[in-house]
Amino acid sequence: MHKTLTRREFLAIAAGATAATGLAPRIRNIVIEPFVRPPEELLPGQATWYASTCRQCPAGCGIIVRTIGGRAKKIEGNPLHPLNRGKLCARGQAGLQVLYNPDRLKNAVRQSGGRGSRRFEPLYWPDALDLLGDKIATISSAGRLAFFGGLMPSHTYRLAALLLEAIGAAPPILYDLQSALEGRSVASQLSRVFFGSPDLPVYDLSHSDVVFSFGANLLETWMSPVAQSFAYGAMRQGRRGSRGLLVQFEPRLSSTAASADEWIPVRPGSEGFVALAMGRIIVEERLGHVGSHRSQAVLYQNVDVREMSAASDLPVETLRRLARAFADADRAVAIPGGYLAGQRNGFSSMLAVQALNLVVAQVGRQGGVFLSNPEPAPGLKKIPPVNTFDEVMDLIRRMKAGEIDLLLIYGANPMYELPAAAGFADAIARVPFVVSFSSFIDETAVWADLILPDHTYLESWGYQVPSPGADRPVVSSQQPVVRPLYDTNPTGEVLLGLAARLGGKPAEALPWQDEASFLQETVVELLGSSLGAYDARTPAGFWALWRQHGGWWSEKPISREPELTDVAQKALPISDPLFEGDSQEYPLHLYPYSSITLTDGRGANLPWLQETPDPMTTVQWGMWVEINPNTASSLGIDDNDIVQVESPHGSLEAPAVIYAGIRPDTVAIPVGQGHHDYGRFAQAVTGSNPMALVAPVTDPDTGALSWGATRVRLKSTGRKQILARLESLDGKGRESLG
Amino acid sequence: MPEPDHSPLDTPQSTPYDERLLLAQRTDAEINQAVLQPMMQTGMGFWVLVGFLSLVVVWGLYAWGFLVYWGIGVTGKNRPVYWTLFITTFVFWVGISHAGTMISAVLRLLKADWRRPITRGAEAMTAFALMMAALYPLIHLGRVWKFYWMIPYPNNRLMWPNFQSPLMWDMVAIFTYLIGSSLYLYLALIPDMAMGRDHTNGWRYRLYRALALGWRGTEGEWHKLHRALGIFSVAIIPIFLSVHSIVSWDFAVTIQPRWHSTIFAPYFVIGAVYSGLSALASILVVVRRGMRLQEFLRAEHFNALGKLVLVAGMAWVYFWFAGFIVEWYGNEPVVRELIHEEVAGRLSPLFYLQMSANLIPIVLLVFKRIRTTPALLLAATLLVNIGMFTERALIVIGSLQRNDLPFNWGTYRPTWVEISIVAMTFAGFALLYTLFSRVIPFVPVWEIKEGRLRYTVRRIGRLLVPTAAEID
Amino acid sequence: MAKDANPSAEIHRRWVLVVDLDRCTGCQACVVACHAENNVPVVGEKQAAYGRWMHWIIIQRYWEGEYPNVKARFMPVMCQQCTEAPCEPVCPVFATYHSEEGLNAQIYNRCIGTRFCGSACPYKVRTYNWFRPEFPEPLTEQLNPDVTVRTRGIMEKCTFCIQRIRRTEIDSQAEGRIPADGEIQPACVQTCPTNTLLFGDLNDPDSRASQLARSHRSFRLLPELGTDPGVIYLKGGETNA
Amino acid sequence: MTLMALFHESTDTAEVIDELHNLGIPDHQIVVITGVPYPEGALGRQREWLTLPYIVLAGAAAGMLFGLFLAVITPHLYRLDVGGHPPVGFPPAAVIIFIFTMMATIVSTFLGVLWEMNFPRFGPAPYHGLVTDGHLAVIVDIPSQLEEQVKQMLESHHAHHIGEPEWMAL
Amino acid sequence: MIRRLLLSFFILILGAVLLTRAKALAAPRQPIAYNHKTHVQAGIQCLFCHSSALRSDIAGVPSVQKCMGCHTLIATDKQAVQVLTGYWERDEPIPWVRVNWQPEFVYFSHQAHLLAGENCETCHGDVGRMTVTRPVLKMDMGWCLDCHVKQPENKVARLADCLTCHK
Repeated sequence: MHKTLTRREFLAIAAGATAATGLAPRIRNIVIEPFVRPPEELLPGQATWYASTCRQCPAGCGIIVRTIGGRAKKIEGNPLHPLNRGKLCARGQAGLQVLYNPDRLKNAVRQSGGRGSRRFEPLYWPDALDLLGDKIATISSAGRLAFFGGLMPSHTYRLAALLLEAIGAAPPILYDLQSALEGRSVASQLSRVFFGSPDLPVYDLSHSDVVFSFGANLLETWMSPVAQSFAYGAMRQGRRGSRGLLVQFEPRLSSTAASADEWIPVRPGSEGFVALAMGRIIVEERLGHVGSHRSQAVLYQNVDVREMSAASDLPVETLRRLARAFADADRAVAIPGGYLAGQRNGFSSMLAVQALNLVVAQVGRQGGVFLSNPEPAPGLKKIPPVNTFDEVMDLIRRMKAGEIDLLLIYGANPMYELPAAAGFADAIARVPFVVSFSSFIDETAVWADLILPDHTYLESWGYQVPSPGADRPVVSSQQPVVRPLYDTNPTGEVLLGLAARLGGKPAEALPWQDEASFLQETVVELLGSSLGAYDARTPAGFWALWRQHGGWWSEKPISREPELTDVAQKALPISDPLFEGDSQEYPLHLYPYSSITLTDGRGANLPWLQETPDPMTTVQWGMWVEINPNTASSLGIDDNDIVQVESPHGSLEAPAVIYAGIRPDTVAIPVGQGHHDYGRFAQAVTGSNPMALVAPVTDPDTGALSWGATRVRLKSTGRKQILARLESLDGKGRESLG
Repeated sequence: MPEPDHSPLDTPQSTPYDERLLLAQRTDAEINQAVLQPMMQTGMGFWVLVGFLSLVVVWGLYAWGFLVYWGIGVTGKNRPVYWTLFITTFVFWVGISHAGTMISAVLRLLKADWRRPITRGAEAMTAFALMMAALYPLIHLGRVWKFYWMIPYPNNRLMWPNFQSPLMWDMVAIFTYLIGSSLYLYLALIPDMAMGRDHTNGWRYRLYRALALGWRGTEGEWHKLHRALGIFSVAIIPIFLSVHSIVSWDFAVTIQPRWHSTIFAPYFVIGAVYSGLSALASILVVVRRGMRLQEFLRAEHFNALGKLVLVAGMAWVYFWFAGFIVEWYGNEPVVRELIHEEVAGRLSPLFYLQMSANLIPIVLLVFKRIRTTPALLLAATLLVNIGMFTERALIVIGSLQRNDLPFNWGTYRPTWVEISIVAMTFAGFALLYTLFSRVIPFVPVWEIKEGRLRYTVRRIGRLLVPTAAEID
Repeated sequence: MAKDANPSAEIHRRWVLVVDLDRCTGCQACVVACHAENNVPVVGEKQAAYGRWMHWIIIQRYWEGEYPNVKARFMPVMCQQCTEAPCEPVCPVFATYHSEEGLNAQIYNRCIGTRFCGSACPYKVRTYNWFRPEFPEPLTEQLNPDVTVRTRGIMEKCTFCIQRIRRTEIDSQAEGRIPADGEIQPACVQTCPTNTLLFGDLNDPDSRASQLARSHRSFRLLPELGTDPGVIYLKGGETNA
Repeated sequence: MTLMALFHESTDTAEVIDELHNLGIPDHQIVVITGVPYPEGALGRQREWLTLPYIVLAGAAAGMLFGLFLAVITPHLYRLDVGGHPPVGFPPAAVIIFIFTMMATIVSTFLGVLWEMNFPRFGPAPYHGLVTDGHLAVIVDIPSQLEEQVKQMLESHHAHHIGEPEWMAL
Repeated sequence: MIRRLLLSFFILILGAVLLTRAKALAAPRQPIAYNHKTHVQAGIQCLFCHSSALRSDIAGVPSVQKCMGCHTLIATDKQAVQVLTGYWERDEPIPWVRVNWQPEFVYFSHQAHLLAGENCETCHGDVGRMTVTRPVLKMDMGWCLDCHVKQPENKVARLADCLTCHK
């Protein structure tokens, strides 16, 4: 052997062996690093659960977060929480990707290349605060400072409000697209008029036998979808031997309508008429078995059923059938919201629908309508109802007129969420200094001089008084479940820091040295409350329980009976819908609806939500126009054809989805896509924002945005775009081949 | 290079009988040279061909590397079309491989003498086609680096392959068939290697000498060789039947509509024979010209081969129809859907291509003139294989596009990777065959000589009739 | 702890998932929950459009009728965990087999990616890793340590959240008891807002699952195939008796 | 001593062999080498007994046993149930056993025949290059006193290249 | 020539095999020359430091704090302990190198095994006698199964089930 094989050769071969088997002669080193100081309650390799609050939408569901080795791994519903009872929706589940999003801002930044340059330079937090502090100190009058808020947790709002008050500025203007699409402001004004309180109504689905939902997507995104879905499940199969009925009045077959037993494709803007006609029929024909209807007759004195039926193109028989079904039920409830609130006659329509509950005496009755509970303690305020669009327009006017020197934006993305025609883009350009608190570089943050990124909700303290909330007083608590990933700063802290810098009144108004102490102080107000599901002797003990439970809520349901105002004595108003755009030129109604995954576009930067298919069209990662088959064929449009949608105020292009469940005179577009900024995942999608089409018109009664009152026309571009559908188009619309 | 001949070959009628015994006037030495010479002299064209084929192969290997590195995603596969061109081509190659044994084993048993000059060509085809086929089970694996888990070897995990899986049957069956056909090829080759050894020098001498294993040609050796070949031809026939049956069971044992069929095994086997024989005919026509073997591969061979193809073709039609009629009457929803897709739907171009490409040759081959005109025979048989490839594509890819839940239907577009890899195997096959034809005597010299021994020309009335001696 | 401190060892379970179609609203919560729990990768628009999405559970939507009398119905479809699973016998390396608890198991690191099971599955609920999964930093932090991250060339599918079953069993074993009915919840069941999904032991006659399985509304998907699925659907639109 | 002679004609060869027999030279001292297989007995020699068939049968049996092991034993070494099938089902077992039987048959045939011919054998052996050109060679061991006689006999039967066989490395 | 090839092939395989074995059971280089032997002889139980073994999948490596619990006073003159103190003062975690490990597709729970009555030595060998800790067993699937199939009848089916250890 030594003859045939020299030593060098041997080594060569041996080396070959190591290479061949991938075993370079280095020791394997998988490093395990123990804690220096182990946090209590943490066991290596064992999951620790922290209770907190979901902030993906205003509903404020309770969550528990599974963390392992200090990293959040899974979000689940908080089983103790009376609102969502351990359940969670798609958006809530996706919360992890807000925390771990690769496009998060990692520290405070200033736009070095000037606004819109998208060139950012990191900023040392104290400097950032000084900068902002000086700005506030130097504005000539507090009136020249505006705070634009969107989805705000209650405590942040409270701190902001206190600070603004202290420096004599106006309270935050609240507006976000989701609320507009839900018709929140209309709903709360309805409550004010109807029940004499701005608190939103809660509908007791789980106990009702017949639910008439007028435009409210209560199983998707409307108000508190998880709670409503939970109740829906109970309504369907929760009670032995009986099964609740759901009828959806909506121009489009939403997934709520798909879950309903009957879908009434009512003409846009005429939902109110349907309600009025039904009410009239009930009182006329003395349908049902509850109460005497004479008292209500006055409501419908000048309602003519034929007119109504003509206006809503629903045959009188249908109306009568529905009216009977509604009246005959032991417990029926009618729910107004969503699309009809987005009409220029939205308020009167909502009123008409709410009146139905009155007619069948379901106000404040099991299975009927209640009012959401007020905050359980003076300190724990729920944030006031969102502002109307008119107020927003007024702000925009002032910005344009150069009456605003400093604009603070928190939790809102007005550049994206307002109708393009509202002119926020030019308005913001006129404001000398804009500060955004967004954790992401969204369309609005791009126009800010300074971005002070907030913690994501899994990293921060806080509380949320859910609105409309559950069947009992609830406060959801929020606590950090992980150490902050980056050098971000909770806005609450920033506000406290500002107050300290400004000194004087602000400093007195906001005396707390940090958020936690502020919260502890506030929360303790609940200590010793008779209602509580738990109580403690000491504030410290209460604080611990408050964090463990993920909030505070009353042990038993407390349903708050609304007392009626004199609205019940007057005839209900009948107002015709008005539409933007000539019906000849623009033959179709536009229905921009809130996507079940992306809501108003907030979810667009989360890959999970982008990949999740839309339940009805089964489209993932995309945006589209839903067209009725007949309309489509008359225009020569086929699936995946890119069509141009034009309104008097703008136009956009999107692939068509031939959609059996929509009125021939209506086209629907999901909101949420078409981001120019807001991270790689949001920008990856070729889509556009339907708000480009929407006319900035309002309902004269409420001043709310009439986002459903725009007419459009379609044009085929001859180009195609293959949408990523779950469903195979070859097998489309065929369950069994039989 | 020989001059092209599109004129029909002289058919037995038109020529005196001694022409069929042309070899009779040759000495063994001359026959040896006639076979060896073409192997020695390789023209420019040959090297161009080899170069081109090698290029395609190299490109294909690159594509395979690309596939392994990035993942199966670089092919056009998707859900639910999990199997596509790779499996199609796999089935195709296994099919091609069936002609070899068909010719050499079956015909040897039947003592069909016309087989003699073409047996080796056929066996070589079998071996190479199988080598190509054997690549696909590896290529289509998602994690090819774990392929050895399919090999039954003792291991501390106590884990053995799942012998209930048709893929395992596949693997062993193909392996067996590959071994069988290569050994068969080699065994019959030994005496010719000795011949080559005696008439060459240089590397060829060394090669032939090694392969001849010291063959001298003593009576005993001949005798044993005959016995071995006899056993082989009996043993290999059940293998060749089982192999394609098993391939068909890859599909038939699932409950995928259109795959789940009892007739699949025989249907696949006959299809294999059909395409295999056609491929053999095409190859013979080409090689005959490429290597100037006009003397050995003569009219009667193509004539007889053509007849075989014809018969196989008709049998194929029969089996296809037997399957189709049942599916058509059964009228099960998905199957109905698939049939509609083929007859009138998106698959119809492929379907009609398949049917015409499989039926037209049958009509053509009825005519002796076509059977015996190389160019026409080539055209007809190539058509058959286009048809058979399409048929496999329709069975594998077409069926997978539909299933019991319309929501899950799908479509498929091939990518450059798949096409390159498929092309690689075709080029690889051609390359192996080309090189083989230059190294190994393409016609089995000793068998021809043996055949020559048995014939005399006997006069019956006005005719001279070749007569075979009744010896074994 | 005593050596035989495994009370659940003797019990012979058959895990089933009950899907009450009358409750399902197609809200997709289960889909995202599954992604989060099982490290299911996101493939992006281009791949998804080519049918390469990897959801373990999808909500199929079927149309009935024409406008205006059109209805749409939802049908969550995940691995049916067939007892007579067509996907199992065809795997050459036993990467998929039937566990004694009635689960159609998929052992990722044993899979060599022949995709035979995918072709054999009549429900087409198996998904394949066509490429390496991508988790741009720091999205890797969200990965569940109890579930393998599958690399390219591996077939995967719904496992009824085997890791959650295992976890609950070990924890209850530590407390020397057997998991109660409904204590084990796959991620989709846990999150389902309408309680459409329910998980339980079919062999336990008293479990909610087996009770519902006996309901007149219950049916299985593609029963004619005789696969005896472990997913039991309850017909919609009917009152429960 | 050993003589080698080449012939053109098989008939001559046959006669020569008979003559040699008459001269009392036993069969096993005569070797006939041909480039073409001549039918049995064409050269008037009885044929020897072959063990090949038995080798093949033995091989087949071994293969069958191996197949049995794989199809019937291994599933029990690590019991995994698939598709509600029993660990060992007849159809798959049949396929596997069959194939391995056939594989072994083929391989043992090949090896068997090589063994019978005790190949490979490259060493020098009496041989002539003309054999593959159609000549028949007869190699015969004879007692030296018969040499002249045999040579004449061979010539009388148109033999050529008569003489000591050259030992060629094969 | 042929001999040479065969030889190199043989060496290749041999080298590969040896390296695998060697590497599988090699003692990794640790940031601190920690000595199990002395600690065990001092009468410290495994579970004192690897405290979560009974309650969690992972046995866990003690926190620096825990180490300092004793070593603020004990053996402070030892060089290794000074290194430890260094980490503590710099408030840094100690980058220990894994000794025994399972691939990421394997689910292994210390808790489950201890509850089933196994003890540390079964798998980790007599660590109490090791000055430098090294793996004593090649913890591969065969080894796991070996023990699992030896368990009481009624448990084997479950313990030999792939899903018990594969995740």
